[in-house]
Amino acid sequence: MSTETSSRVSPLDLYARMALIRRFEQAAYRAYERNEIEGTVHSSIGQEGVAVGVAFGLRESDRMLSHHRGHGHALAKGVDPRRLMAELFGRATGVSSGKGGSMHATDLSCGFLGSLAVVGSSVPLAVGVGLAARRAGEGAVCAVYFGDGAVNQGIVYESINLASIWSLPVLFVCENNSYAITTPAERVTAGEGIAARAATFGVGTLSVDGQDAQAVREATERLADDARAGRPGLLECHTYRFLGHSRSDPAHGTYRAREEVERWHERDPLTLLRLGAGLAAESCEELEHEAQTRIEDALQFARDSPRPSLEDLEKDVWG
Amino acid sequence: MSTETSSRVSPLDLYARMALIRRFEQAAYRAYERNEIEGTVHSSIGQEGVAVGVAFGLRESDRMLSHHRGHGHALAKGVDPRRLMAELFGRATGVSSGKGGSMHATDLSCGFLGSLAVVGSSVPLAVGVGLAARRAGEGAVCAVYFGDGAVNQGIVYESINLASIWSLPVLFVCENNSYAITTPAERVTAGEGIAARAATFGVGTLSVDGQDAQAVREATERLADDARAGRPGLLECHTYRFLGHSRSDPAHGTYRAREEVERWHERDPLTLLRLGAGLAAESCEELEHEAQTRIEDALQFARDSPRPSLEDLEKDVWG
Amino acid sequence: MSPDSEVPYIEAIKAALQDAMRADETIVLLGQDISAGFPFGATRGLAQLFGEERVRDTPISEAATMGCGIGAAMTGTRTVVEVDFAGFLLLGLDQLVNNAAKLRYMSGGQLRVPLVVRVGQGPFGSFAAQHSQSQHAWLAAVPGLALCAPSTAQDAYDLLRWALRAGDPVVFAEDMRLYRRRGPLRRAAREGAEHVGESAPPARLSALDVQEDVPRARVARTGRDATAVCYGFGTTIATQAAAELSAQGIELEVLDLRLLSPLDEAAIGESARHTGRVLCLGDDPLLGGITGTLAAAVEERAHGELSAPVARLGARHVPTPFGSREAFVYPSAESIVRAVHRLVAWPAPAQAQELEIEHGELRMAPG
Amino acid sequence: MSPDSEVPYIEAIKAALQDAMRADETIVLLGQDISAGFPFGATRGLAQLFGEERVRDTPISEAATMGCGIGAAMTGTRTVVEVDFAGFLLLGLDQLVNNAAKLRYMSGGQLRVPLVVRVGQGPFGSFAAQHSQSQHAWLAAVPGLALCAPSTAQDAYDLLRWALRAGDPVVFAEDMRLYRRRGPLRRAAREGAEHVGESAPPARLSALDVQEDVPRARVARTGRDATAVCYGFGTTIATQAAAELSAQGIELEVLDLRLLSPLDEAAIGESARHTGRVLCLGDDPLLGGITGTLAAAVEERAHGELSAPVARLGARHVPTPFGSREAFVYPSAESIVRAVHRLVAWPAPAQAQELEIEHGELRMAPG
Ligand SMILES: Cc1ncc(C[n+]2csc(CCOP(=O)(O)OP(=O)(O)O)c2C)c(N)n1
Ligand SMILES: Cc1ncc(C[n+]2csc(CCOP(=O)(O)OP(=O)(O)O)c2C)c(N)n1
Ligand SMILES: [Mg+2]
Ligand SMILES: [Mg+2]
Repeated sequence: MSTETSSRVSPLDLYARMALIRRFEQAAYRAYERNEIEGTVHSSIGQEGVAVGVAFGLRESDRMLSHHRGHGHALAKGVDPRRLMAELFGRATGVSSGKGGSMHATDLSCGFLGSLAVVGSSVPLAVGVGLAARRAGEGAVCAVYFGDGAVNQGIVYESINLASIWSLPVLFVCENNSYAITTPAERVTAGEGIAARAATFGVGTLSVDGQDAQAVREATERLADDARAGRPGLLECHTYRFLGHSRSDPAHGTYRAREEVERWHERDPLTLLRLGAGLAAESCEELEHEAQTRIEDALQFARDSPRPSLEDLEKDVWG
Repeated sequence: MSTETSSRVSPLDLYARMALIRRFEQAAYRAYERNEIEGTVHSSIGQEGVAVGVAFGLRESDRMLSHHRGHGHALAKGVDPRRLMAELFGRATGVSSGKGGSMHATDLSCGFLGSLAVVGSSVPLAVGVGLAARRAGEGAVCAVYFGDGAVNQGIVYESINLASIWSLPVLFVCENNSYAITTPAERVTAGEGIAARAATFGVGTLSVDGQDAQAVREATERLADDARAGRPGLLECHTYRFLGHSRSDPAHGTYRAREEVERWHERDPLTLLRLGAGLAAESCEELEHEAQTRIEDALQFARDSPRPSLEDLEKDVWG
Repeated sequence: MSPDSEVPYIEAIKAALQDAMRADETIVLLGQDISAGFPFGATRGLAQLFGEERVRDTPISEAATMGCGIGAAMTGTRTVVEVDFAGFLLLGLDQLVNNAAKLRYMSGGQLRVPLVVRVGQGPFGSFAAQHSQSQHAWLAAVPGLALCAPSTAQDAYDLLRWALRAGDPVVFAEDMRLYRRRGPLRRAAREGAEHVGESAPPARLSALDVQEDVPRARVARTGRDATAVCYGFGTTIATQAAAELSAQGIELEVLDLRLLSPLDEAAIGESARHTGRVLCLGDDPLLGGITGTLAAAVEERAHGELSAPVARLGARHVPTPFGSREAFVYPSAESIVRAVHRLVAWPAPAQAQELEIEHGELRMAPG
Repeated sequence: MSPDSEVPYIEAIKAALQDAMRADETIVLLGQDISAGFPFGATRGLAQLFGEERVRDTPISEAATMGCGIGAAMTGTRTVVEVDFAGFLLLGLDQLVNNAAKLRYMSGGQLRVPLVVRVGQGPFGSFAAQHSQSQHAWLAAVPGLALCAPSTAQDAYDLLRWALRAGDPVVFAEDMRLYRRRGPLRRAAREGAEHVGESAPPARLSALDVQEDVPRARVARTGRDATAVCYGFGTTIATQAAAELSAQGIELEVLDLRLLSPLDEAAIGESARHTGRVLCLGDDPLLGGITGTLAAAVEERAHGELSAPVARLGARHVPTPFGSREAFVYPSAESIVRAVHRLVAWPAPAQAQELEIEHGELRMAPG
């Protein structure tokens, strides 16, 4: 058990961060609908338990890589919502100077190495980050997210194998929300699923309820400790995205039945934590209010920020 | 059980084909050492049990794809040794008109769809061949070979998954000779190996002694029947290459201990079959003599054949 | 659909798929979320029409999907693989380049791979660097592939029908900026009757001896003062620029290449000799991109008959930035107008001097 | 190694790796069978010197290996990924193009990826179409990558040392036909002291504003009658051709580019204006290949000062055939000699007429 983390994490901390993510995502989505945000916005509403559970199960010095649905991961790891929102708005004050956008936010200052848009492609990077950390004697773990859709990208298995033969401090996190855009996981994923698959590559695996932030955090701690000791691991979190994949598809009605969506709404990670940990309603409301204030501030910050100059756009290519 | 095949296959047939492959490989290797053959020659000496067991476990109408070490697979499937030798010699009479060489021999007339040189890259083709066969209602299986080295190419898992979700008539054959060039399989392959890995993708798997041609044939029949019925399978054959990877490495002394090589020589698939099936020494000698004659003829045919003309070299590109 | 209705480019693609699938029962579509028609609608409704056996949703396994398409195509099932964004094509590129393009050659002609790869090109939707890229030179440079880059709804239809009759692999590069643009569409009454325009006789186009009929380049707008050699979205902005220039008394000829491989160099030479001033347009970078090949073709086909150096306009040598800033990287109607002004003014004394000092002046990035 | 001994190109690469690994403890090598030095010996003995932690044999997982190299490089471990044959690079191309080349840009400069990818190029060893290809235009066209194509043992050493000090990704394209060729080699006495020749000041080379010093092109042989613009193995055969031509009284200048990205266009312009007749040499196809870019650069930098159209010599538009027939596809000293004869004879009356009939005459495939 990683006492460094568990001791300092209270359920209220978890709740506060989940509330922050929820408000951020809601605000971003609305801004996107108002065309204030260009490109696309992949919302993680409904999946906050995973983001917060994993981030709080890691040490601050640990690293993280994410994918196209990464706002929650970033915020949970400590990225400033103002600078993340500014990035979504494509502003020069954004974490990636407004050149990356929603799918390419990086903030080295808190170990959030970045999100990548090509499904599965951040996974091998984590292996290299683990290799560098091991060579530097840092004891830092690199956690990398991918979805149920990514489990059919071969590079995921190549990466798990590499981490396994080299005993690297890597934690593979599969955020299984049952769909890749419109495609149900079971229709395109044969056999026993990612955890069973990964186990045959010699890594430790756990499958947990992703709506239960505490369970995610505990599983993360266990696997991260093992990873630090040289046994990489894979954590599968069962969760659900409450909204559509992006703007173009509705939350339900086409590929997902209304009942299914409603069933999952009953398993909202914020509610589950509040009830499970017996948090006082007022405390939660207060935290939500705080989150709301921070996000409004973040929105204002983003709106007020300038876009990158044309000169900036030619910078940071090579040399 | 595929009675179509088992009934017509006698151990002498198996022996005859293995002897043909052995002589072919010996002759090719010598021609290569004499610089009569350009490029490279990957010898399958020691692995004839796999080639013949698989091919004789399939129906004639089944298809096959192979990789860089594919002469034995081709001959077992029925490719004419004269035209295969001519291909190795780069002659216009070769199966691929001399434009493909040792690593790219194709002979559609006997369902040998071809060998490919990029490790792992023929595997997804088999899935497509299976798809086309199923759509045509042909009931033909496509078998595809790859080595222990290829089991860490992600595309292999993508392909197994595809065949599995679509219930296609595909047989994946891993020819595990324990090394990829100088690299021992266990040093780069984590966990439980290809059969265990594949099983988690929902396909049927068998692991057999690749030196025992009859065992390979029986396992092939079982898995091919299943594949025809809609359950793809993976067959792992444990075998050994008696020579080096190609000309540049010796059979033993660098990455393989002499004792290891000698131990495997005791498990020569021809000897094992002769003893196991109680074949008469004279019959075997006769078959070997026959094979020798055919291969000498093949060599002569190759030597006497012209190279492709410069005009031929511009043909068959597009349109 | 009435013969003269205007339809979006993406609908023309769907119409071509639908008509071709009706005419040829072997055709199968492979891609992610294609039964839902996600994300641009090119395949919406086709699963209902032709069944899930022929419109197959794949896992996110671009490499194996491409390989599967090749294996099926080489054994009698003509396959269309859909790759939504250029960035994802890289995952299947080994299969496309090492297998699809080479199997016929390596097998001495035994294998044919009638595969069509539909792939989105160019920037679109502000999706940033990994989604947005242009790969025209890359794909044109692969012997064994043909490369279509249609610019209108009609061409999207006609060239896709043509690609779906070809015996060898065709990459169908769809500039995503065109998807919503409308144009007239006439569907083929019967197989083979689409309007590919003048078709080359079996001939030597570019470096390639081609046996099949190949659609030729097309003069999309005639002009006497300069030529824009272009394709795909470039044709749209060149045509816009031509209208603006025309109002200023400058007549820009717009030569729409339609295919980049085989390349109709004869048509390039003809138009270049006609106007004497040529601007080559591309969406990949000037360094290593397609405009180099186009400019070289102009020089080779019209040497001594040009009144100005060949100008090129390509993408800036940067990854695509996020957001609408992406427009900054690629040519636009405005940058074409500016470039043509300089071309037709050549050799205006001031500029001539400028060029003395700074060679390569007429090699332009946008803006 | 004595300063003036002649060593094979491949040994120079090994020397650079060895010296760089000594100078920079963070450097790690990744590749298949590299501890055994298979197949060409570039890493033979390095595992003994530096340990298996730094010389890591990988599984056959090109994509993840490239990704692993990127991840390590961006967090402080400078990585060299070895890819033996061009054909295998395609498997790691998504990682190289979408991640290595773009991470710095997409992260607003936070991430740097000091990755070196060593990759064999060109035909070699008669391994046929899947092994043998040339990817120079492809790689040059990727913003965010630099591309070295050294032609001598000394340059292999110097440019690799340079690449191993660069802050951003460098693809090191090794023409396999050079591996066994010998040349003098002087190793750097101390870090940074290698002889990269004249180095460009932070400047605008090609389309790119570069802050770091970048090695410039080099006149490998001076001449007054024509220029061969070349790189890698092209420099070898151009130099051979120059010797033969010199005996006939024709002096061919050989401009060795050394890097293709950033591209030293100033040097191209200078030599082109000096001789007035230019042959651009490449190993990728004329359609979409690097010779188009080179020829366009010549025109742009020397417009009005050329005495003949720019000629190009590239690969035939076919996959590489098996066996020694591969030579038929690529330029050779003989085809260069023939091309230069035609260049210097321009405009000989007979040929001028020929060109009237058949434009593009001076765009040549070998043979
Ligand atoms: C290689 C690649 N193919 C396709 C896409 C398009 N795409 C974006 S997100 C997505 C679905 C991903 O599903 P999953 O991994 O389950 O993550 P989720 O969206 O459910 O969080 C797809 C197919 C992509 N970005 N990259
Ligand atoms: C993608 C790719 N990477 C590397 C190589 C070089 N290579 C040729 S054969 C080989 C080893 C293959 O090992 P295995 O799959 O076990 O087959 P075996 O040679 O043992 O029959 C390698 C690495 C290749 N051909 N393709
Ligand atoms: Mg999902
Ligand atoms: Mg092996």
